[in-house]
Amino acid sequence: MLQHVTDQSLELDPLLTQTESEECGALVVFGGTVRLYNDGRKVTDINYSVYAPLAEKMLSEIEQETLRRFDIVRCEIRHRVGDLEIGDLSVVVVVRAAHRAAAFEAARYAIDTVKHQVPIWKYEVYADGSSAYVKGCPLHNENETETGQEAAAE
Amino acid sequence: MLQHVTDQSLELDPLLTQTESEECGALVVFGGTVRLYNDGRKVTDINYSVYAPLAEKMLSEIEQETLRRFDIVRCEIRHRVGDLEIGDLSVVVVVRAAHRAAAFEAARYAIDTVKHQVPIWKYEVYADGSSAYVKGCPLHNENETETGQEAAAE
Amino acid sequence: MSADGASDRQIGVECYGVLQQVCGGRERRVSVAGLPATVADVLEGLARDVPDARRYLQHTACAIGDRIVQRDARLEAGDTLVLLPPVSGG
Amino acid sequence: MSADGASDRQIGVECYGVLQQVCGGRERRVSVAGLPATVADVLEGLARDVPDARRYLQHTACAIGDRIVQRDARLEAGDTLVLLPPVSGG
Repeated sequence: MLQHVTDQSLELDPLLTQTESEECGALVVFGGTVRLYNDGRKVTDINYSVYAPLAEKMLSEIEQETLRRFDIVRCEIRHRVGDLEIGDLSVVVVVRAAHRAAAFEAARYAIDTVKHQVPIWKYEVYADGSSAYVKGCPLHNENETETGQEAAAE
Repeated sequence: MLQHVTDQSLELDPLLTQTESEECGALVVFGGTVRLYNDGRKVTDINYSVYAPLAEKMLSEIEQETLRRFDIVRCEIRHRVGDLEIGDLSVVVVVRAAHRAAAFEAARYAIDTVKHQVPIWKYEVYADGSSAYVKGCPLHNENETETGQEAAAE
Repeated sequence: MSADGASDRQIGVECYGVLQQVCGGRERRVSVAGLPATVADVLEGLARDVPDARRYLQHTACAIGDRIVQRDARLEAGDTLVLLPPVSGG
Repeated sequence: MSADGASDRQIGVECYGVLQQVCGGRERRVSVAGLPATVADVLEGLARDVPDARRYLQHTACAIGDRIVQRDARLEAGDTLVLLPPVSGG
């Protein structure tokens, strides 16, 4: 059962309801949305593909790690895949905490980690007819020393 | 006409729709919610009062200042006043930007500034029958040197 | 405004937050020695009328309409001074 | 699995992202000299079959099921090696 990755529209309201907590004074939501322009090029179509078995596991682990690192009460992450349109939400992070500092830091950590560790790939088709997988972050391979480099096919 | 301060429930969806932008890849929402416990005391009733003429002006200025300071596209702030219940949203900040770093920083700046500069007062009634205006931040008085001290009536 | 001299030497005051509680209501009138009066004069008059309010006044900002004003700002008959103790919105 | 020796010395490979594009499809089979084979053996076999893929392999992580594996991990007949080039979710 896929819990964190979906090919349906991401809806905020169910996540807000699901995470309600009377201990919490702070809610921080991050949403990633599809932009019309990327690096100055007009985007006409966008697709996210996923290696689901590992993506599900990583998203669940990132939620747990975020809860462990910060003084927060809830952390939920959802990522959409498949064909998206301009303005659509591609990813949502919802954090609730007693206080706002931890909520902001945790949401920032969670989305940064999603972008670095979850096997999902963004493919864009441009108005000039070209297309490309967007430059990405190599998944960390614990035994290797090189990290942080990027590669892309044009 | 009150635009930023309302005695009605704060709803996120209209603000999200209203701020949609195809330039933006990042959405950050901060919501302040009423907690059941404050400083270890159980809260039964909560009321926010406002000096509306200045609060409206300050909230509008904070939006403008946030747009000026950060590389963001939209900033909307709403504050609820009157009687609230546990879990209710008291304040909402919605920021949209091309990229997430600026969106997070801007939302954090906006809510911090709201808490320091907007003439709104939170009054809590506790389960033990006591009540108090919550400790607050003195509004800056440009000609005075003392700032940052807090005062409260028990 | 009444025509007698006493009310001509009064300034309307609006109290918010803890000052509303301490003063027992949001609106009151404070007598001053003459008009125009400074903000400081009005605050001193309020502290005379409501001694418990004095300790809050140092950290209270004052406004006329939607403008924050300093202690030396002047009030005329008909002006209302708004008292804004430390704020706790959000 | 067929009974002939050639397919017994093949490992299934699943390619994602740019590697799916470069390899012309998500799934393929790569021949290795013998089984068990290491991840490095399979990557070398893929680079031989699809020379354009070679430059992406250094920054490609490998997984078996939901586990990231190192270059010296071993694959048996029936295992599928999943190739995960730099990711761009979010």
